[in-house]
Amino acid sequence: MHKQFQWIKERIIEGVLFLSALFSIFVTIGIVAVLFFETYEFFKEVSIVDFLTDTQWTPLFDEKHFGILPLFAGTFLTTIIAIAVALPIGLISAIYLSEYASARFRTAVKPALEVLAAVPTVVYGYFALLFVTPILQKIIPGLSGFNALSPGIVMGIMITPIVASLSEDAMHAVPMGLREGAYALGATKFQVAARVVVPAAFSGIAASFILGISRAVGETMIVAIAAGQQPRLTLNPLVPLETITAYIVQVSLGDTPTGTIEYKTIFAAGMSLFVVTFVLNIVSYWLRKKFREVYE
Amino acid sequence: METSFRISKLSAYYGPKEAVRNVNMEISKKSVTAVIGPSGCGKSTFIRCLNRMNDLVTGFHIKGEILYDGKDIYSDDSDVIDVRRRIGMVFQKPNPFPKSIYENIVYGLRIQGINKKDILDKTVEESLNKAALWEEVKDRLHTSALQLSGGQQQRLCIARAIATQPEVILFDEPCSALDPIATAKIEDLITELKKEYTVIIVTHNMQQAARVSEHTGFFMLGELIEFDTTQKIFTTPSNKMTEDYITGRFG
Amino acid sequence: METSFRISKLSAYYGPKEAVRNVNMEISKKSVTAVIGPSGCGKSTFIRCLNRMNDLVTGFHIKGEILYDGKDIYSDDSDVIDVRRRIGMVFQKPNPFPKSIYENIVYGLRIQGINKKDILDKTVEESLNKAALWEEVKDRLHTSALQLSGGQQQRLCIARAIATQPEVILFDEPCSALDPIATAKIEDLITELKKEYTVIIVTHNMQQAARVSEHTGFFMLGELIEFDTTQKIFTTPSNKMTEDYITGRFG
Amino acid sequence: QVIKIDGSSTVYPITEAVAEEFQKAEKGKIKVTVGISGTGGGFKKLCNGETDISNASRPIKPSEVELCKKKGIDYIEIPVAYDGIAILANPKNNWVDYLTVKELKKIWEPEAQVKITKWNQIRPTWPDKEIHLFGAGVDSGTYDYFTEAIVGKEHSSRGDFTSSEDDNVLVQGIATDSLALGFFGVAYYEYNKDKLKLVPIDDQNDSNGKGPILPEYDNVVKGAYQPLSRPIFIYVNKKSADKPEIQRFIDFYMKNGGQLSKEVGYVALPALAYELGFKRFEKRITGSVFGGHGSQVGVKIEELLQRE
Amino acid sequence: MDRKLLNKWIDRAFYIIGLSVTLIGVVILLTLILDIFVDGVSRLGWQFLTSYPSRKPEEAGILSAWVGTLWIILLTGLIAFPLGVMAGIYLEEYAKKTWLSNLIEINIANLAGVPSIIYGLLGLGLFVRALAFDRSVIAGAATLAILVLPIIILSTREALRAVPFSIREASYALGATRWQTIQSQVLPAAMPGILTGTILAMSRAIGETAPLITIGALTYVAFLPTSPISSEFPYITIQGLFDAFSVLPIQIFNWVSRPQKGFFEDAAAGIIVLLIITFIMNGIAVWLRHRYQKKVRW
Ligand SMILES: Nc1ncnc2c1ncn2[C@@H]1O[C@H](COP(=O)(O)OP(=O)(O)OP(=O)(O)O)[C@@H](O)[C@H]1O
Ligand SMILES: Nc1ncnc2c1ncn2[C@@H]1O[C@H](COP(=O)(O)OP(=O)(O)OP(=O)(O)O)[C@@H](O)[C@H]1O
Ligand SMILES: [Mg+2]
Ligand SMILES: [Mg+2]
Repeated sequence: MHKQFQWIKERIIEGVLFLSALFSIFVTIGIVAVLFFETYEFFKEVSIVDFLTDTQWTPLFDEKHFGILPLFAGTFLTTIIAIAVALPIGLISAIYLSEYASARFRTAVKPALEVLAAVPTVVYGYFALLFVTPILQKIIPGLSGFNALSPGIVMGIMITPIVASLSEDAMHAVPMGLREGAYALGATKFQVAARVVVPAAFSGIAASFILGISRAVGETMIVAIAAGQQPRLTLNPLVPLETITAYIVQVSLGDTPTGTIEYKTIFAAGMSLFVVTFVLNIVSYWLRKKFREVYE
Repeated sequence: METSFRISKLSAYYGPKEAVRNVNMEISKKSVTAVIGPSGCGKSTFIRCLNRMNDLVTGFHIKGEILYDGKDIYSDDSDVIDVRRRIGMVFQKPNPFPKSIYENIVYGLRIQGINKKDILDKTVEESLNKAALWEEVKDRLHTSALQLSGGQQQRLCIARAIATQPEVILFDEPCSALDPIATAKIEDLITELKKEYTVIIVTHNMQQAARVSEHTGFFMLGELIEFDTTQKIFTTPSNKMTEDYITGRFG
Repeated sequence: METSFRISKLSAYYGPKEAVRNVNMEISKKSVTAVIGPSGCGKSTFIRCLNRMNDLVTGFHIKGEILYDGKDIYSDDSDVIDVRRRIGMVFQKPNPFPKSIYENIVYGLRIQGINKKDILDKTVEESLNKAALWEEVKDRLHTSALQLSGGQQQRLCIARAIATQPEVILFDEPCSALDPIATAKIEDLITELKKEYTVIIVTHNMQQAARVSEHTGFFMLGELIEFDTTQKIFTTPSNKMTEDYITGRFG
Repeated sequence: QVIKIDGSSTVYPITEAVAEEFQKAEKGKIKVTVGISGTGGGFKKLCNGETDISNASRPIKPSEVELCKKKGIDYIEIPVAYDGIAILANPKNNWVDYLTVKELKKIWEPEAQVKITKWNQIRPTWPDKEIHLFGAGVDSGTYDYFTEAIVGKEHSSRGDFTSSEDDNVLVQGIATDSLALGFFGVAYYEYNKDKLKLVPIDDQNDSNGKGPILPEYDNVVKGAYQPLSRPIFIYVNKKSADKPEIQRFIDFYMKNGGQLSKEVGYVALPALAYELGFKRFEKRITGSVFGGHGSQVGVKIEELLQRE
Repeated sequence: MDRKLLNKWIDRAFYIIGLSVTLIGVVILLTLILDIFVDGVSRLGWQFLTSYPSRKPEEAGILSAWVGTLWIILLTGLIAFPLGVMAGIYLEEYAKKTWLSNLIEINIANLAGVPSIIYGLLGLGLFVRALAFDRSVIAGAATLAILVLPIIILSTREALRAVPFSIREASYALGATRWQTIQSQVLPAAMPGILTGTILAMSRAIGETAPLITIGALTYVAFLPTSPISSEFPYITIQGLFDAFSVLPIQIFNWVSRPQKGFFEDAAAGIIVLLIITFIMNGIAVWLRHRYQKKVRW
């Protein structure tokens, strides 16, 4: 009787857990459904070829062009800058905290880093515009007041704690025995970290990178404030540009009449962003699977 | 015989807890020294002092002095990396890196900047041969070391330690996960090694100590009760406790 | 003597890799059966089939049949939880839970819904006593089990397995991390246990097999080469390979 | 009892001020919430029946009229203040004395893109230096109205200027760039006078004031600051209008809106306009006086209201 | 010999680089906070915490905003934490390699990368409109909960994966069921990691502006959600879930885009309060982590 009960309990728990996991599928269906309807309407009016190949994005102007490329370029550029800042700094900090720092230092610094992630991004936006941009302008003459560089760097600073903290967790979980094995061969701390701990913690580190990158792709307020709002097909980080997300808030907050083609652009833009992150994530998912090293 | 380690008044602490107390000992070069004693008596702690492995444990500290080749390995100008490179170690629990068998072996060389393929290949074969593992793994050198059985893993760790040709090799119960055949091979290997290297081996197997070592130290409750030639320890120990332990009379 | 396990045509696979091949064996109740053989021969794999421990390894599957008390433990209506509760296990590497010593021991009871403090206290003391660990840890029952030495940890695991009073206890090289004194105690304990329990022990120590077991099975390369009374195996083995192994002649 | 208001960020400060005073006057018995989701977003919510009142920085447009009709929502349009659009330069700029509407058009029309890049292209006497343009976000009512008033067609302008929905960002941009020229809501000038230089505008139509004119209170009210001042509105859901709390709120708004809009940096309508507005509400006159076609330039609000 | 020196030099250099890089992060944080502090400290005070928003910067306060933030964050945690941990457990401990579990896994990895603003669009379409929650506390919390859910799931899985398999073996061998093993051994051992991930996720949620703007969180709210504890029977009410709310980031965002200087100070003071809430949250988490951790290092 007790066993019967236990069996049923186990099944129920498994069922509930399964439903929780399945819930994520519903979320995705929800997102796709919400985006799809308006996007469908959008593509009734705008050819998908124009959308993908036109090099201008001017839906809010009188002469309308619906080429998503400039927005992609903006997103791509700011993201690249952000991860160029965040990945090295995050990984180095993580290695330092996990392998070099004293336990006391780690327990003091880690929460401090985590607070960095909590500062509202609006604040970072103004930090980029009013603090970082003027400094950069002194270093780089001809840097426009709005540009990709400054918000890119600040975004990098913002996602660094995510990368650092999660990577540090993964490294912390690597068994002590592995480190001992390497130290006993005369490895320096750095060699232990770089050649044993980091590879052993690779899956966790990769996960933190992916989270960081996707945050950069999806970051909105910083670029909306500090990058300017000029869709531009360029990879020059010194001029104003616009990202997909910045465009979406711009219209969400703006005066565009609902139901018009201009309004539907945000769903088309949102859908493209979704598709791109989807593809990116699937690629990184497989990469992660491939490189993952299991240890006990 | 030349002296390798000269240990004086060594005490070792985990925070406030004393794990090794006031040990004095002299270890000869190119010989095998065994360390025996009941579980928890501080054997591992002691041997890990010799290559400063315990530096990694927070709160750990020692008192006393350990001279290696006449130099204090705990002095400020002693280089811990160098100490560990010259004094290799094999652990109680096998700890292969989550990499291929090949990469496990060559790790010690790579960190010294040696990357020539022919040298590495040669080292891998030699070390695995010495560790009596070559035959079993030669077809799968590039598969993960984690798929080996416990015994195979331990032999791999031994091969890894040999690969860098240290001056001293510390073994912390290297055979506790091995079957008798592999154990015999390792014992042969140790006998072979002492021609060139100084070997210190912690073991719970008294027969093993008797078979391979020239000198034996008997530890109990953190203290070195008796240290003498193996022959003397196993035939005419001067201390009652040693005798009781050897003959399996106490515990 | 009554039969506990009746194993027929058992083969075990890790994915495509065959680790145990076509084993037939009958294990008696309330006796000690030893499994010996060189490293990597499939001893662990075999013993882990007996309590379906390998169910946890993805890609693992068996062919053949294992009857316990006349019932196929791999049949659909067999309850794996129940199988494991009745067939306890102690592993090669000590694996204490990252909890206090006390909580380690009583875990098996707690999951059965037993939470009465006096029963738990009693069980803890009894089990630790049987595992020859009580004296060493009785003052620190509520400190973390991870702070014990390797040998102490393994004895804790044995105590933990005993605490739930299973019908069978599987030991996978339980003494490989223990010193001779503790080993002797465990051996005594095993002899004690067989009055009530069926014991199956994997060991690389042939003396141990000879000392504690009634029956011994010799494995090589996944196959059961010979299975007979311990006396017969160690005095007049019928298979040449067994003899060579016993006498330390091959490898 | 909650009055739900949403819509334009331009109208927000006024409605917020009214809501604040109203709740004080009602001693918290009636709750008011005000959101910012843009004029477009506000209309969407109003037409969905999600809000009682919508703030709008421009009159309702055809697609929104359609939407409301589909959902069976009628609305009452009430103007609440003027928003002047200021033309600004950096204080270091010592050559710009005024700009004519024609010159502004030359600078901002789509054809100017890439071509008009130097100050001396506007007036030969001005220096041969680059001109850096800043403007309100292209999705704002300010931009809508500016293009309509200057270029003659809504959303028709060059694209190579720096825009932001957040006028503080523009203030920052113009204040640090000596070659800057830009436009945004006059309220932002009011609070940043020390950092900016206000440029008078001459529409070369003497009937509403001669010569260059600054967007000062009197000029806007008189209709002299043309064509760069526009009325801003609230739209009330007709169904909500029957609720007593909404009636009290609108009554309060019309009585105090003028004073409060001045306080938050806008230009109040003439007193008559508020009276007429309240009458419209009382009579439940629905629809837009602009015929549902969006912004019109140069209209006097009282005249429009009296048409009914 | 050269090589040895080089290695040592690299090691030293890395120590310094690592320390300075880590400190740079801290220094930037401090600069940012100091800058904000200087701007906002004059506005901080009892009046600021207990007043509703106002058109006059010196009278404005953040009462509705901080209470709203607290509501939202608690509710988000209540929804997302159990759901995320349960999903993580399922995927790591139960799921067999089927197409469905693969799909779920890829899907979650993907959701973690979906920009927050898209969750805003979803929240608007699903919670505000379809489920007619309107712009209530529950709509906001549900939106943020699904936003942080994937992060919690992912960090739960990472933390579970770090628990050695031998611990599970030990438990199963004692006849524990899968759930017992998870509940009493695996989960406690993984808890520090799970909590770290959750805190990071919640820290993210607390400062999130864009999705709440999209679902139309309100800016001017001069009242609080109904308290869950009431003086009348049955003493507990969930009415508050359906009340309108504002949150700190939205209030801050509104203030920084106002022309008056005074609102900049209000915004800075609001940020300080937001940071303090985060500090407290992190403090609780560090304490929890500490309680669980007990020197678990295998
Ligand atoms: N990291 C540590 N922190 C605190 N105490 C420790 C630590 N490691 C070991 N000890 C304690 O120090 C004493 C000596 O331990 P040590 O591991 O050196 O024993 P040992 O002789 O190697 O035992 P075994 O044969 O079981 O491996 C034991 O009482 C042990 O509990
Ligand atoms: N999880 C696994 N996946 C794949 N192969 C495995 C796995 N576990 C063990 N093996 C292989 O199966 C064979 C038998 O391994 P097993 O661990 O049973 O040997 P053993 O007799 O217990 O050895 P030892 O005495 O070293 O513990 C070995 O060749 C080993 O490499
Ligand atoms: Mg030891
Ligand atoms: Mg085994």
